[in-house]
Amino acid sequence: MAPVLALERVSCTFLSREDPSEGYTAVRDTTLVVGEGEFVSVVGPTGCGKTTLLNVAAGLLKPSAGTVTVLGRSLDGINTHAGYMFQTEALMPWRNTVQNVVAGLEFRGVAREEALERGDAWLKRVGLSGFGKRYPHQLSGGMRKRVALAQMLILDPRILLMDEPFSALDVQTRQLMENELLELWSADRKSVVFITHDLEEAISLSDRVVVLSAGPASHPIGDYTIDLPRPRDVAEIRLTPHFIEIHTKIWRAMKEEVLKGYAQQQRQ
Amino acid sequence: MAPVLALERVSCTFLSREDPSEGYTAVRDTTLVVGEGEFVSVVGPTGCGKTTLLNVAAGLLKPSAGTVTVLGRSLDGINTHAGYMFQTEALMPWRNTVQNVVAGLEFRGVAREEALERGDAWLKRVGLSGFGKRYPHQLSGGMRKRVALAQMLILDPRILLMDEPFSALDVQTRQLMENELLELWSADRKSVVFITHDLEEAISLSDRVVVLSAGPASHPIGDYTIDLPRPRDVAEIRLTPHFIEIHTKIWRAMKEEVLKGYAQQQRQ
Amino acid sequence: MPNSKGNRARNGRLRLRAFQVLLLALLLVIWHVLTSPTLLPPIYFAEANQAAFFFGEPVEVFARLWRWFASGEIYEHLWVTLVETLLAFLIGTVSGVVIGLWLALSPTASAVLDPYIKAVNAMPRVILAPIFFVWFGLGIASKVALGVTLVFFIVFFNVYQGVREVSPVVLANARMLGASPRQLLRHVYVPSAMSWVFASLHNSVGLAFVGAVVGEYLGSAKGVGYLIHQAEGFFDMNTVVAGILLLTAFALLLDWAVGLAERRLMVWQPRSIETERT
Amino acid sequence: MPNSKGNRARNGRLRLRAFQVLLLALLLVIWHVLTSPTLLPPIYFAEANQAAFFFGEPVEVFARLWRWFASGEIYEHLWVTLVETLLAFLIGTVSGVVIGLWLALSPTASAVLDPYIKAVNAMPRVILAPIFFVWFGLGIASKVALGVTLVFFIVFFNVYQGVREVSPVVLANARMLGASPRQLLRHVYVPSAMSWVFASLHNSVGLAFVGAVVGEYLGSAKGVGYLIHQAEGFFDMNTVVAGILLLTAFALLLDWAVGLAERRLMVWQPRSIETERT
Amino acid sequence: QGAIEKKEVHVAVGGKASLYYLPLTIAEQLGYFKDEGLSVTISDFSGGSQALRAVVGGSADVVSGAYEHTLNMQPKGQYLQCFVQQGRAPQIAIGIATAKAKDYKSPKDLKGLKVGVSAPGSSTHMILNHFISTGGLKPSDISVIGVGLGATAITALKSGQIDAVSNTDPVMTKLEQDGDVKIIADTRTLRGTEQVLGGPMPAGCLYAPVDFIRKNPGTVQGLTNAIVRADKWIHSASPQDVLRTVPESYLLSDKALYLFSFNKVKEAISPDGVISDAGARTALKVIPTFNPEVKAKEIKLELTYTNEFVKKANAKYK
Ligand SMILES: Nc1ncnc2c1ncn2[C@@H]1O[C@H](COP(=O)(O)OP(=O)(O)OP(=O)(O)O)[C@@H](O)[C@H]1O
Ligand SMILES: Nc1ncnc2c1ncn2[C@@H]1O[C@H](COP(=O)(O)OP(=O)(O)OP(=O)(O)O)[C@@H](O)[C@H]1O
Ligand SMILES: [Mg+2]
Ligand SMILES: [Mg+2]
Repeated sequence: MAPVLALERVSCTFLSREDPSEGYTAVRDTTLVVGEGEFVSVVGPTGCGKTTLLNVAAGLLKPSAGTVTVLGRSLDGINTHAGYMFQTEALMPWRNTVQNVVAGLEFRGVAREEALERGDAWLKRVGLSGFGKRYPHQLSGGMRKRVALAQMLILDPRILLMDEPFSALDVQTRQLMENELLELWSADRKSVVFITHDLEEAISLSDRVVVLSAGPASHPIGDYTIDLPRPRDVAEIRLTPHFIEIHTKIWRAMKEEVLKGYAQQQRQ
Repeated sequence: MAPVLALERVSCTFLSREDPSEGYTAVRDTTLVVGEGEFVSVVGPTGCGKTTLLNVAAGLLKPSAGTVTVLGRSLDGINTHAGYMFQTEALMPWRNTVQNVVAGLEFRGVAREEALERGDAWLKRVGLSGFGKRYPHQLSGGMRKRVALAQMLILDPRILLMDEPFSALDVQTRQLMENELLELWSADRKSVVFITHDLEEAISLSDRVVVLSAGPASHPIGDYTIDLPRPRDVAEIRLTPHFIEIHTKIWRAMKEEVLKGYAQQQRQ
Repeated sequence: MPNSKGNRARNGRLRLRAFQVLLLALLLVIWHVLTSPTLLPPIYFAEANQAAFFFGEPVEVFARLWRWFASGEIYEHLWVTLVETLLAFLIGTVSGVVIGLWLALSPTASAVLDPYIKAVNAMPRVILAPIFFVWFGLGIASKVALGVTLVFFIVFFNVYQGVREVSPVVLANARMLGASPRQLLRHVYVPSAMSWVFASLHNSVGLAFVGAVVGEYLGSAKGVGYLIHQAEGFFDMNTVVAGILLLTAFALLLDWAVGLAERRLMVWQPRSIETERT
Repeated sequence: MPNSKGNRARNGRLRLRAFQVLLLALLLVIWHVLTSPTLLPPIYFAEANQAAFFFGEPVEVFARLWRWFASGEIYEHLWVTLVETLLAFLIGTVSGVVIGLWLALSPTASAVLDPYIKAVNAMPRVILAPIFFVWFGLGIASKVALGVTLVFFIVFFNVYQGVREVSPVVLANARMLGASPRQLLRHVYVPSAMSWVFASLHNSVGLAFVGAVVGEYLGSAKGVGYLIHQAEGFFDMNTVVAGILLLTAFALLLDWAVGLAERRLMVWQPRSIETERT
Repeated sequence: QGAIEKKEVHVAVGGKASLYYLPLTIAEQLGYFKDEGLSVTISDFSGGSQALRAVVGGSADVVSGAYEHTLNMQPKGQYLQCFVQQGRAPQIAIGIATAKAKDYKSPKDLKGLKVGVSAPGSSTHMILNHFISTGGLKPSDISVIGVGLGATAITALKSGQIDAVSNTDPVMTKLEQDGDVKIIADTRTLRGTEQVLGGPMPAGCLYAPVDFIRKNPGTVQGLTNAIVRADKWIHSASPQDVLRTVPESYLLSDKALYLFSFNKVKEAISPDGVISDAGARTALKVIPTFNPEVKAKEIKLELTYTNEFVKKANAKYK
């Protein structure tokens, strides 16, 4: 597998505006390589630097040190091969649901009618048909997340960067979305970086799970290949013994780390 | 148990601004009674109206029909006995972390020094000591949630309204927070309305779990008393057979509902 | 019960209008009483008719307005002033938006030009009027130019700040969705700064009129400002006030149009949570 | 390597300053060349020295400034104008903020008073100057009043809109945390509208000076506007321009102070994502 | 008489409604310009110096304004020439507030008082300075406040913010009528002008750049003809005729005031448009003491006025 996205020895230090000499190093010396068609999940304690890494991969944040390579080229500016689903709300409040979903198509110059048609189809896929005319503030939290998902997926990007995409959804809707995502992914083997706090979700979706240490100066402390057979049904696969085995293994590693991080933060 | 908070036959219809004749009824004819010291979880498919109900309980949204009673009095305006942890980000961006945490104390006229001291203690409790001087935009999503939690809990309100408080946290931190919450709750038997998408979380924390139907016109379709013994440790209790039994029961009821709702939305 | 709800809303609006009309009537009465030499002993002024000397008398003012329209003599002047105002408003707004966007989005240009813009804004336009006359002649153009210098800065400063207040996440999202700089401008910066623009437009409407009238006042052969100047020469305050009232009415009209545009363009904004009470 | 980084930033700032100075020098040279009767064949004007008649000559202007300060004659006038400006700025800002907050937070008052505010904003202040003189005399007060009428509306419209843009969730949160209406004002509305206020202040700084100078121009015994007016009587454009430049310098100074306050009060604002490059 | 070189003429005036420029208004109202084949646009400015600027800047052709500006402008390298006169006295009066009048005997009693002028540096200021110099006072012995030509001037005096005022009509007449001032110097009459300035002094003129006059003699002749006719008409007309002729808007506020002022200044309106050499010399004597930039020796007085056109006009309209 040729690497599609490679962060190598990346460090990110945030400056403090009041005191420029004092910075906060969120991520240090982190290497993350995603191959063609690989589905990589990143898990780690809250505040460890997952979003920061994703921002770097998207080209929105220049790392303080290290290199980012996309499809063999060093990344400069926005990563145009990637779609990014943000952790925070990023819908354009002045566009209604369907206009938000088709925004990317519009930017690419797709004809209005075709775009709207595809937008409607996508709204249906994320269970929101009938809500096309609502503005973001008229939607529930989970609905906004699904609009963001459709907004990203409609562009069919080569690389998917997803930051806790399903955490605001109920378990059932979540599984529907997960299956939707897996189907899409398997159709043309996209490369995915998927951030989640749900280890079960991570395992059931991924080829690989990367575990980050607690911040500051977070870095990967584990890299687990998930050799569960494909295609998978996210609901069923959780019950297989091999799944439970992997889960327990990663869980232990993480638990230690989190407790360490928590203690560290409390000591500060 | 005397009801501390009672929503009776509440309906909420949102007006469409363009066409006032056409409204969207999110919740219809819902009754939700929370007794003294009772911990009630509300679960339901995304977009069903959980947040809407919580807004009504907080006095932020006047229901289109029905009554709201708090401690025996009909609610008019803000519910001053309640603390509310919002689903969306609600920190004041112009206050740093500790200032946000002590905002409520400040509003109540607590002396500055005492407030800051208590604020620091609370920051430590939510694992954020050392981050007191950061502004919200310099925190990670999970950190912001924990600040919001501390902001609410520091006021020690009689009624806690919590809208997916832990969904942005990793499993371990989440369990720490859950235990923290249970401890606080058991100390002086607050009344809690807790919205979550994680059924396990709902069961392990609550005295009662209310399941809402899919929207539009959502209403409770199940009300399950959780007779697990207290005090509980949220991590351990999940492994008991009785827990699994309850879980399976509620799960079935919900799954049906979600699929129904999803189909309904897709049909629209 | 949607009927009763409609009724209530309508009642509220009616009451509001009634209030406003009442207030207007009250003001007119106060004006009349204070300026009428015979009705009251002089309060503020030593002499009875001095108040009228400064504020005119409402009856006379309305008579004046009536005669202007009845004789048709006002149309020519009004037309000139309205054209000047509208042009100043449009040119000032467009240039304010364009230059505001440009400077907000190109930090170097803004850093270099910033002191110049502020310096020009601090220049007293009235004193510079002769230069405008040199450059733009004595006709409409010089008044438009004066109005533009008032409107431009109001719009400019707001657009400049508005663009910098764009949510960084929404911006990043649009960029990830493949928006080109032009598209970012059109689909992110402009809509996001829209409420800033409208705030400035409500202010500009008034100042566009001020620019036109003051320009005419300083030198012209036509326009409502010209009429006012003529009248001032012989202390004909009634005509002065009539002219000002006439223009104020048009300013409110233009503001209403701006408000209409605002309500249409800003439907997406979350107002306080809105439920129906049935 | 923090050193090299510091250097780069410093270099950037130096380059910027150099640019600005260069631009200033260029403008001065153009001004000099165009107004000097001997340097160029007349371009725009028919006669060679006509440009100087309108724009003054830079050498003369600076000589004038030098003499003003050398002889000390300017201090008295400058002091008066600065006091007027600062008072107008302060009073206008405070009243704009207060009334803006009030109307934004009380929908009935705003609905009733809205047309009146807009009407007053559309009134040409210059024409109304006599009334100011009646009310406030010929001293400092009338100039302050004129300046206030300019500053007030700018601040008002922005505060009014700024308050209505407060995030509903943040507002709801503060209310749930027990904030009284007063505390909401102080801890939510005001900080949230702060960037709106500052946008308007950058604009107001200039207009406060304009108000003071125009007020002096219309009737006074002291102040830079008085000097300008006097010079105009003699067609002494050099003095006029010197006066304007002097005030512009002070306007930039005041604006810088506003910028300083802004940077201090707005530290909390997310700017574009900021990482360190080491 | 030559052909008309420029039919469209733009006249700039500062305060058209004022009696100072009555001949211009009369010529316009009675169609005298049209009779000469001219199409005249009159732009009104907030002051005489603004009107002058419009002509220097090239946006208007001819100024209707005070003669003295032709002298003021020479040091600036601007050569303007007056070709027909509208008024032969400056029509400025100085009045002292009634309350202070009892202490006033001679100009030197103005010492230390606050005196309002229309604008610092303007003709009202100049007349005032000249007047106090006859009492041996220096300009710095009084404090001068700019109060404009309108309502501000009246209030400033009535409210006691100034002790005396130097202004034109209708301000002075209005104050007189209301009994607020006692006139202490009056250049609205020939005798008063003689007393204050030591000779006649040309006031409102039509003047234009020398170049313009040289290039457009036919046009200038036309303008001159019209003004001379108006001058003559005013002196032969009854006050009622004047009231009927001036635009209605001039009379709106106070017909009596207008009439009263008119009767006062009628004498100061030039009977034939001729600029007297004595008047020009008075100006040359008075102005340099006020505006130090104007140095009497350097002024080419002969360039500042010409009676060439007026003579022809008087020959045509007896
Ligand atoms: N602009 C900033 N300035 C300073 N520090 C920042 C900034 N943005 C993020 N950080 C810090 O960097 C660290 C990592 O943040 P990040 O958002 O990447 O965490 P995360 O792993 O996504 O956490 P979560 O699971 O809670 O979303 C945090 O400690 C945060 O406080
Ligand atoms: N201001 C509004 N205008 C119109 N409809 C609204 C408005 N606010 C909420 N709704 C609608 O009400 C319904 C319930 O929303 P609510 O936010 O209560 O859902 P929720 O149960 O909290 O969902 P989630 O789990 O996704 O947060 C949704 O269909 C939503 O679209
Ligand atoms: Mg994150
Ligand atoms: Mg919700």
